[in-house]
Amino acid sequence: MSKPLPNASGHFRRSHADEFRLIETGFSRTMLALFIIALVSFPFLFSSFYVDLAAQVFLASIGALSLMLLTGIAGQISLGHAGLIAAGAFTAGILFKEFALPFWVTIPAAALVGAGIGVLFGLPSLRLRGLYLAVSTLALHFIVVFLGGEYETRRGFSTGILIDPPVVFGYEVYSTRAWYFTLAVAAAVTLWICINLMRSRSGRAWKSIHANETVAEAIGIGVTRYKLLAFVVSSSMTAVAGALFAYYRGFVSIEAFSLYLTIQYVAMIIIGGMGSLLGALLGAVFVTLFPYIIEALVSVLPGADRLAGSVFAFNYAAFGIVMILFLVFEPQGLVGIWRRIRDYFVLWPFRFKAMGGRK
Amino acid sequence: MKKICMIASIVAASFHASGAMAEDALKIGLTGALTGPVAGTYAPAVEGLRLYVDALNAGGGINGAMVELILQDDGAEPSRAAANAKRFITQDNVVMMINASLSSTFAPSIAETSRAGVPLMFAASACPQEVFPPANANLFCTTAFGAKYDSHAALQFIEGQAGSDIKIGFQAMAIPLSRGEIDYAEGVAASMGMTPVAKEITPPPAPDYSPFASNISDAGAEWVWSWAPWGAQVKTFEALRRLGWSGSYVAYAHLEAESELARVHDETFYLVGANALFTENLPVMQTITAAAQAAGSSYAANQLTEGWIAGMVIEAALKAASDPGDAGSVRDAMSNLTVDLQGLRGGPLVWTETNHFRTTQSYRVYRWNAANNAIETVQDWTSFDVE
Amino acid sequence: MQFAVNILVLASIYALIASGYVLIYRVSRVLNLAHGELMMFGAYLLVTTAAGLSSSPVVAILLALAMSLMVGGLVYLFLMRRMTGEMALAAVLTTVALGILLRGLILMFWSASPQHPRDTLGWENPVLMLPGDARISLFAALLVASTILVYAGLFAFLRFSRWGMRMRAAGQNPLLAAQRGINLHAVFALAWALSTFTGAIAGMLIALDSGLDSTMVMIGLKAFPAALVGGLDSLLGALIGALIIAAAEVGVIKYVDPLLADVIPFAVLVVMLVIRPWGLFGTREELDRV
Amino acid sequence: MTAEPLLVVEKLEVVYQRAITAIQGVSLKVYPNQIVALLGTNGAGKTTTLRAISGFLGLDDARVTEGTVTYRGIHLENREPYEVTRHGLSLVPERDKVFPNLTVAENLAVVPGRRGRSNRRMLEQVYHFFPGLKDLRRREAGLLSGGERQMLAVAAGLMCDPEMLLIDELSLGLSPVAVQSLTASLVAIRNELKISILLVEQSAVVALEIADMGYVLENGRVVLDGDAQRLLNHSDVQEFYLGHTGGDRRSYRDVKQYRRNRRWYG
Repeated sequence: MSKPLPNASGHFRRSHADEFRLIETGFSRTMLALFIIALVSFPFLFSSFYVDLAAQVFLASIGALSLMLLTGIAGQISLGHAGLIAAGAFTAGILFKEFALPFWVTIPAAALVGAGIGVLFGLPSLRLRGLYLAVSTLALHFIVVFLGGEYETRRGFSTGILIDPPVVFGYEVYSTRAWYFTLAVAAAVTLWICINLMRSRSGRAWKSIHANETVAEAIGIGVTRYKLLAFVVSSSMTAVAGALFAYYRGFVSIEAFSLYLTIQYVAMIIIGGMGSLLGALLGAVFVTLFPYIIEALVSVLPGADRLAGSVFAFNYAAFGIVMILFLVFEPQGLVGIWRRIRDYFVLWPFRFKAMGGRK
Repeated sequence: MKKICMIASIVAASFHASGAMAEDALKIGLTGALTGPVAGTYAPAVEGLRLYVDALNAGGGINGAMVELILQDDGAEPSRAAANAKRFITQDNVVMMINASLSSTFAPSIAETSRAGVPLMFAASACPQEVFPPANANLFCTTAFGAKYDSHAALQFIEGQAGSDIKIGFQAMAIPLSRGEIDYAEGVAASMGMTPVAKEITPPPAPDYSPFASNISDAGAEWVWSWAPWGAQVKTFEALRRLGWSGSYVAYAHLEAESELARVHDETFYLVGANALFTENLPVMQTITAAAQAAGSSYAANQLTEGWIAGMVIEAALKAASDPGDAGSVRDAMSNLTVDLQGLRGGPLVWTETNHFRTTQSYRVYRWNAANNAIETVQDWTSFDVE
Repeated sequence: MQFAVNILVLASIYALIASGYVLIYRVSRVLNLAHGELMMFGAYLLVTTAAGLSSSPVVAILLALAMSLMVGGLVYLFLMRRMTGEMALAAVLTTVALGILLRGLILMFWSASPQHPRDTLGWENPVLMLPGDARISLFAALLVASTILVYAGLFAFLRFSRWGMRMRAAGQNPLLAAQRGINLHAVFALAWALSTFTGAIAGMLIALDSGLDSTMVMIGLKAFPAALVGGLDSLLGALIGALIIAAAEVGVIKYVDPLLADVIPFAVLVVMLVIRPWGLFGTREELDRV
Repeated sequence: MTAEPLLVVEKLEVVYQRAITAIQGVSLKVYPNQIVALLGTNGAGKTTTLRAISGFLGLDDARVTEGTVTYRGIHLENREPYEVTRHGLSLVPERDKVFPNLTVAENLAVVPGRRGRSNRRMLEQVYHFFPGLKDLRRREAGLLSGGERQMLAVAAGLMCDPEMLLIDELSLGLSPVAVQSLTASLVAIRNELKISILLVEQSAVVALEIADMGYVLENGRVVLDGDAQRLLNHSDVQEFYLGHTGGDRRSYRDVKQYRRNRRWYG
């Protein structure tokens, strides 16, 4: 699985060290710098409503990346994502509420709990594949949600556990802007971890397990180990996302972790494009913003007032339709559209790629 | 990110386009569970509020200023409720925010509005602890039902009917709010000398309620107190009757109560409620019915009470405010407000500095009278002081 | 005795719904997660036909059933047909998306208020006395009877009718079935139609027995463990699985804690997946084919 | 052979996964009431040719990129399999040729009829050619022996009421006795029903014994064709397909050399 060449033409890797660079060309370095500048200036240019939306996108990106690692890269279908997020959020909530532990303890604790549950979620994967695995993770989702609900009721937190904003380096993370940067950094770190995992032995092992488990076993990959590893890594990242969610929203309540949340995350990786980290990011952006876009579009339609009562039902239905359209007409997802657009500009004025070009 | 910017600008453009139409209107933002499985509880109330505001505007608004009610769906999801709240506050500059959704959306709504100093009113959603004395300065609640007081009212009614030497069963739904209330009621019943014999907690969607009902029936309960969303209350009751159980059942009169009493037509199915039913046919009820018909509403007029009351409170608050365009001023007006509910409840709704629930909470008990083929008030307004 | 009746009624509900999962999975290897929504859709169709034809209830029911049969077929022809040959997850997700769409549509057309088609049709729901002082409502009894009828009908259909045999054949080896001149799309569409049909029967009877609102969709999901415990490609399995799940659930409600009612089906499912992932009566090699 | 040909394959080219060319410029004709043998070793393109005719390429991500397949003047390239069957061509595949969990009778019954002939009459006809199946009709097909299974597969093919049977690897893995009986049945079917049979075979002896015409495929091209008798006597066929070496055995390298020559000069 050789690393694909960077897309700008005329660039060749000339030394061994070149193979290991994350950023290979001056052009992409410039683009990255511009991108970072845009990210940093965003909260100062837009109102806090948009900043909050962006923060939600970052949070969703962490969850989407970890699910992509598990499902899109390692090929292990999971429908227990909301359960894992709930586990992370409850870990943070309980540790905060019962033991008043600070941020820098609860987040690693959530990661540990996530890893533990990852092993639990992963054990069935040693025997089950595909749909059956998905169903077993679904069952575990219900069990996690049940336990969370029990805790809430037994301790009398019937409207949820309230959590104080975390204090990082003596600075209280509370404002939208502060959360924007915190979550942006968290998402960037997750992305960095994911990119490097993909370039490592484990990433290659996951891809080969995805492609063909039997062959992977035959060429000496410890399928059991790497499957479990995929679950552990993905689950602990997801649980961290859950803990961040708890702090970000300032509370934890079991109603927030319905099956619909899982569906949204699965929709992210499908709509974004299976098997691609960029796809996970694009999917997170799309699915998070979609309800707002639809709402906005419907409200500019003539006669929107008359629809008022059913407009929300319409939003809901529209989400279903868009998902269907993506699944039917663009199985490659947003990333497929993105690649076509990019190729068009990279290759212009030519229409086809030369042999051996990037897929 | 380019993509985000692009989409954001599209969204921004369309928001501005829609927002530009009423610059000097008094804006009120509502986040509600308008879709999703629990929508049935909240959507009719929101419809009632919408109709009230329409009527208010048709009558000239508040001193000539229109009231713009901005509805946003949160599907009972906290993330969307938070985003809605942010939008109301930063984008629309609302003078008041309303929450008509599941309790999971409370925390983000409270956090956003408190910071901005915008009053938050709960309408049709459960009243949180913070609105009871000593009340949080920023939070208000018009919702009819109130935790603990409901159970007291119901248990007192039962005591009045059958004394305290009875076996009593309880029913709740497997959501924290309902379970908490029923646990509380169980304690109160025991302290009143009643014998709690069964407590059944049903999952939100039980395909068949008979197994739960069997437990209550087998335990020999003579009375049952049920405090849960409507479906769970009435389906447990119907399952009990099918099992041949002949005891009396007391449940909370949610907005479905009126049509359901007629449907169930059982004389020992009592509903404890804080809202008046439309059988009374008060003038205000005729107004609501006319408004619902004119708008072609998909909900029965008798389900709109809760929203209508919220509308009356909003109107009163905006009228009382020295500057209805300023959130702080509206909040101050709400902290000292008396609203005549024209008979929709047992008395006026009174908010004071320390009490944002209401100073007295009144309950009626209804049942179906087979002889008259009509709903009958078994016990007229009984008041409880809220302290 | 009442205990047994409770199990029987719940098992009938689960079995009737589970048959829909099994039919589609067995024939086209697609897990239909929109089954709950389709079943609810069928029940709402009855609400509409009942309102229009309250004078002739039987016609209303037959019309609603015919419409749900059609809806199932159309879902295949316009949507799922395009997903043949795609990966399993994509097909499953398409059904999830379909479910979301249906929920939105139902909310748009029927609002969120609870509906009571039985009252519209002017029917009573009397209680029948059974030996051993057990009771059952008329529509619950009808539910049990319909489950028996539907299963008997499905067994006979799959066993003896030519289209039934074709469905079995297509499920075993779609390639060969196509070679033999069997129109696979027709067979798959039939499976979807039948599945929606049986689901709609369940939905309508539940609605007639105890009313209808949008939470019904979750009942559809709860029947899913029954199908899986029995083996996703076996009708007999679905029947036995439904009995096991219902017995476990009702037993837990009676003897342990009613709170566990929602978890127990999935707990049984997890145990089953660990011991015998392909279910009690499922075909073993299916595991690798997914 | 005065009649119009039933099936005409003209310069057919099939590409798998948009990359691998499996057959190139294959042309063949099948006349009514004729048995035609398609010979070749593993990977020569026999099965691909058959699949291209019967509409099964789509499932392997393969496509007919050039050339035509016409049956009675109707174009059949890239059609759905069931459409091809309805036009009167019926394929008996190489593997997975019966539904293992269905009984013999059910295996025959699932086949939709054609031209409005009653299923029962077709069934009688099938039992007439394969009387052995009648006794086995309640047995699950998965429990049949290889020969019985092949019999059932041909019988099920006949149930489609075809004008032409396409049979993939008739003799593969069967005992000589079973093969003998099957070939006899095929000849009887041809003679009595007046249908054509395109027979794909590795075993040239079996195929050419009953065939009227033969084509030899190698590396995706037709290298030799002619009537069966001529092919039987052709020295190359004798040498490479019938194993009549005429004394000194040639090494495998010689065979490869021969193939290359055929390709270049043939």
